[in-house]
Amino acid sequence: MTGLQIAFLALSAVMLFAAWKVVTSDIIVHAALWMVLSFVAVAGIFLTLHAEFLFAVQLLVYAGAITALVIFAIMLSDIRELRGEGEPAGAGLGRRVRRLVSRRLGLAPAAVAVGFAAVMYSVYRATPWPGLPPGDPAPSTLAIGRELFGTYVVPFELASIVLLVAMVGAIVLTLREGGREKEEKRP
Amino acid sequence: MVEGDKAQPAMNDGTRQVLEAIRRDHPDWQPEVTRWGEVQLRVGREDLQAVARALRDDHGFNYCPSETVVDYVKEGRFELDVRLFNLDTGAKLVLKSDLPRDDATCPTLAGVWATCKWHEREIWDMFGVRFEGHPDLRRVFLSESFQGYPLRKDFVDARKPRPRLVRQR
Amino acid sequence: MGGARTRPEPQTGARENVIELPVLAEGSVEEISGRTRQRARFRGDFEYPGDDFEGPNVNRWQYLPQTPPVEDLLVEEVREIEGNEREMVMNMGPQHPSTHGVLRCVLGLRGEAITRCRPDIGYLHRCHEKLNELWSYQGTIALSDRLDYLAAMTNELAFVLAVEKLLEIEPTERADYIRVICSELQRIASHLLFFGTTALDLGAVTPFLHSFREREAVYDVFEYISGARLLYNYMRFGGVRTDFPPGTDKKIREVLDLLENRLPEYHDLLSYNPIFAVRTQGVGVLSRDDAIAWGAAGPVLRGSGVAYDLRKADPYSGYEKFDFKVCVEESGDVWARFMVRMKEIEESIKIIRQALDGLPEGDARGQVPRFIKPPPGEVYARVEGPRGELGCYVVSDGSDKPYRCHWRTPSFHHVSLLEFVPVGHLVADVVAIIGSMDPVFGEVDK
Amino acid sequence: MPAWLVTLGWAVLKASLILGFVLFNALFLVWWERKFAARIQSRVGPQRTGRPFGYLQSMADVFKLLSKEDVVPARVDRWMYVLAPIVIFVPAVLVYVVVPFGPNLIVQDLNIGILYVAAVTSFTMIAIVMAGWAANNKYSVVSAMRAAAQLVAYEVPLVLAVIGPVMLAGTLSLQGIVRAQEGLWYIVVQPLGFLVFLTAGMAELNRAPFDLSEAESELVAGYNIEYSGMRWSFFFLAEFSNLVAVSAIATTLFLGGWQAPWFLPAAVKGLIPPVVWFLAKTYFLVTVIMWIRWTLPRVRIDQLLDFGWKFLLPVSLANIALTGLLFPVLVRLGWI
Repeated sequence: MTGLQIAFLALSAVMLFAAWKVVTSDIIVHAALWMVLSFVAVAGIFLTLHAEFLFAVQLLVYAGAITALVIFAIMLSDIRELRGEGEPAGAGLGRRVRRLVSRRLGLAPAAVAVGFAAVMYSVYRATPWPGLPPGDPAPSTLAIGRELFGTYVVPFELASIVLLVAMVGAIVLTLREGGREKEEKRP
Repeated sequence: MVEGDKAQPAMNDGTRQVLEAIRRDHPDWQPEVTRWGEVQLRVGREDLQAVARALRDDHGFNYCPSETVVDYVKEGRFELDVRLFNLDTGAKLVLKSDLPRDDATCPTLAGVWATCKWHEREIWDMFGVRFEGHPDLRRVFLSESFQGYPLRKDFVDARKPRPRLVRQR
Repeated sequence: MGGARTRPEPQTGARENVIELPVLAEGSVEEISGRTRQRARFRGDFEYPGDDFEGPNVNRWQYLPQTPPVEDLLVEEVREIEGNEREMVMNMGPQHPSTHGVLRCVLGLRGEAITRCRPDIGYLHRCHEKLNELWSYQGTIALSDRLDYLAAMTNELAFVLAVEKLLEIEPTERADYIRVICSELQRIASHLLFFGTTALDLGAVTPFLHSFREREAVYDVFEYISGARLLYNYMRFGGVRTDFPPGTDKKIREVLDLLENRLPEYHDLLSYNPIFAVRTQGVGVLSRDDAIAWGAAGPVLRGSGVAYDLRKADPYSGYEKFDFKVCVEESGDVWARFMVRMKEIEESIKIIRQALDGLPEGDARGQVPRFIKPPPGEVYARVEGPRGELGCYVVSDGSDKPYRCHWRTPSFHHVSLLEFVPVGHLVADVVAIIGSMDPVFGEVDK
Repeated sequence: MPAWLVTLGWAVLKASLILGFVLFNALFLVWWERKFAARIQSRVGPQRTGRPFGYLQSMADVFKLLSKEDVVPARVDRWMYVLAPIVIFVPAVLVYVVVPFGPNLIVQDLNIGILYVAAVTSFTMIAIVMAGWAANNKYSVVSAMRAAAQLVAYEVPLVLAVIGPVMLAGTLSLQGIVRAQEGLWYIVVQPLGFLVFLTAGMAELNRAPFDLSEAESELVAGYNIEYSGMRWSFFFLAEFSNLVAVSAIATTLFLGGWQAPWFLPAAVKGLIPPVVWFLAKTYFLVTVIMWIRWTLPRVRIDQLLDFGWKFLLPVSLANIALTGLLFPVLVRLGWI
């Protein structure tokens, strides 16, 4: 077993454990932070695969930006939900078991997860994976740039436009009537 | 500013005009002029709000710098003392009202001059004069658990004196 | 429910001076007394004098039966408003760097926007008016220094003017000039402090230290004149305690020159800084009508466009002899209140120069009886302090102590403005608004 | 000796060098900031400990902090409370991995260098949110939310400002960018980018006038309000470390890194070693940032976000467009 394999296994273990904690944490802010750990572990796996660009982007976008958004969403939501009210009472193992068998908190997510895993597995089986030659891969940043702005420039631009439209739509939807009163008074 | 001649108290033009206007419009109010040239208007507490409103609306007393109470314990009364001022003409006026000590209530002036809201909270805190119709009559300085009204002349602090810092073996 | 709850006898018998807990009226006192007891036990060997202290807010939530219910805002953590919206309740103070002492503001927040603000005062209450009734007239002069400790001269002046009216004595002309000089120097010192603290509240530390440097120069003059830097005990009935020592004129002029050189620097550093402008303009607008109705005074009132200055409107100590402007700004925001004060510094410099030029010869001490026993009567004297109209209402019953002494302090009313001015602004603006009211808690809490 | 042991040995050596640099740096900068601020404010600053200039003051502070009781308040979220100072400190140190102090004085010249910097520094926000939330204090939560909003708003112009030099140099590697500036520093052709980078960098650093999350006059102390002693000093350490890091990256990207000024004759260039040039430029920028901090008042949170989203972001985008347009011209002129 090489060092890379050990690193891969360790990172996978960390990632799975963190993901497990994300769904089982009592406190939602803890869940968000476990999610960060899971993202970091994924970034580490990218690094073991010599995908430095993806590593940096994973950290920048997911561990940084997405987490900030998640934390904002948490802070803007209902404080009673943050405190875990409306969940099965009790403490410790009993509560955890009750939660796992409850319809809202346990069974339905489990069914979704199983379904998703099945789909992913079938996709994985159906895809003909290209065999990469071993050795030092080409500088990935350059390759990604070439592919993105060369081969796939039309889908890339389309995706950007779709995202832009979504952003504008979100702003329009959340814009309150007339904005804040105070701003109107400002000179 | 104290004039040597007591017969001619210092009084500015605005005050003089207001005095004339009051004597003309409200013959029943009977304003007095003190030796410092202050115009004092003594009214019963049941008329207080009406008089205050008339003073504000008809005579332009838009500014109330001070409202307080004096405890004349021997005479068994509180004296409400409201200082009024007209920012445009500079006229000054004192509104007085007697409140019996055994029934220390008074109609509030908070609806006439907003600043009286806090003046009256202070009076309630210190003298225990309850202002009827006050929107937010809480103690302003002291704790809500404090007992008694410390500026009353018969106030006795019932709390025990604090013990000294003593080292014990 | 109710009844006297006394402290159980200690087991060891070691503490004989254990105090009984104070007995409140009807209502649950168990919680608080339990906690007090725990604290006492925790402190071990010592019995501290504070153990029985029923100060403000130890148990704000327990009400005496005759008290109307206090608004829940003072105790709640989160409160529901209009349907699903909730607000967080945040305590700002009494220990907070920007509340200028011991103001407690209970803020209702939606995000960072203020939905309501309740000023809660009384943390510095020192029974000032009660002490006035117990002290002699002369002693009260020294006591009144402690009211607005940043403007001790004008406090003394208000009281001295009131008692002079009662005694029907006139100060000497030289004393009047000296009083004017001292009042205006005091105004400069106070406004310099305001400049510094406003800068500090808005996050600029440097202007704060610069203004304190100049304030020290003013205090040096006070020290030279009266022997004290903060609490002077300088005014006397009929005059002042001591005449100006030789060389005072030169010293004061030096300070004025210094200030005139430095004021443009202040404006460069802070007043016309774009960040300062956006932080203050349009923030905390107090309308003209509100300012009048809520009894605002001084720069706060003048910042709202009311040209009301007691030095012009009801002159005392010979202010009618001097040529100066009443500084007024129309916009009523933090910026306006700031600019009014900055301009007043310049006007004060003008007044002092005129007073120094025209300082008459003569005695600075008046001829007054040794024992002050004013005839019965009541009088209300007022002066224009740095913070606005400072009124002193003295009732005499013919004895050597005031029968009643009421102080109309401007900061008290400026704090009351905080009930509605910050609403709709952000937390950062509350700091700026409190700073622009320039409250001094010595005179708010009395 | 096996190869992996050599690698490990080098790694340990480099790590301890970075750590030493960060710690020494903080000591020096604390002293320097206090003296500098004091001079601005017409004071003298510390002078008793280590007469006559108070150069031992930071050491005294360190001993004071070390000897303080480690207080963990009763109702904090204990794990997060303990972890937050570490989480904020680690990225502050990791940034230095790619900072080129000299032609050969760099820990690891990653080919994604500048992207790595952006990725690592984005962890600061997580640490601040952790600290603010764990302290169980309303002020610190407000502060943490401010910090999160601020970092999201200023991360974007920061990264976009970086793109200008990257386009000109054609590489993400910091060492490559420095080498590309041999003929001309990029501040000459990228003044807009430099200003945007410095402004956004100051916002990332929580330095005045953008120190919203530790606004002591509003939020008392911000997210670190409940921390004391050594735990608190970790935040402090990270702040100063980040201050130098931002200045160093700005130096690298816009001021030619360790290169001597291009207009100097070669004989003069040889006199001063590159690392001195680098540190001199970096500390110059650090001092500029301090200077700004002690001069300006603080902006308000909505003004801060407005400034970030509505001004800096368009400007940085315009800068990219401008760079793209100017690129052929510059190439023809032979400037790059």
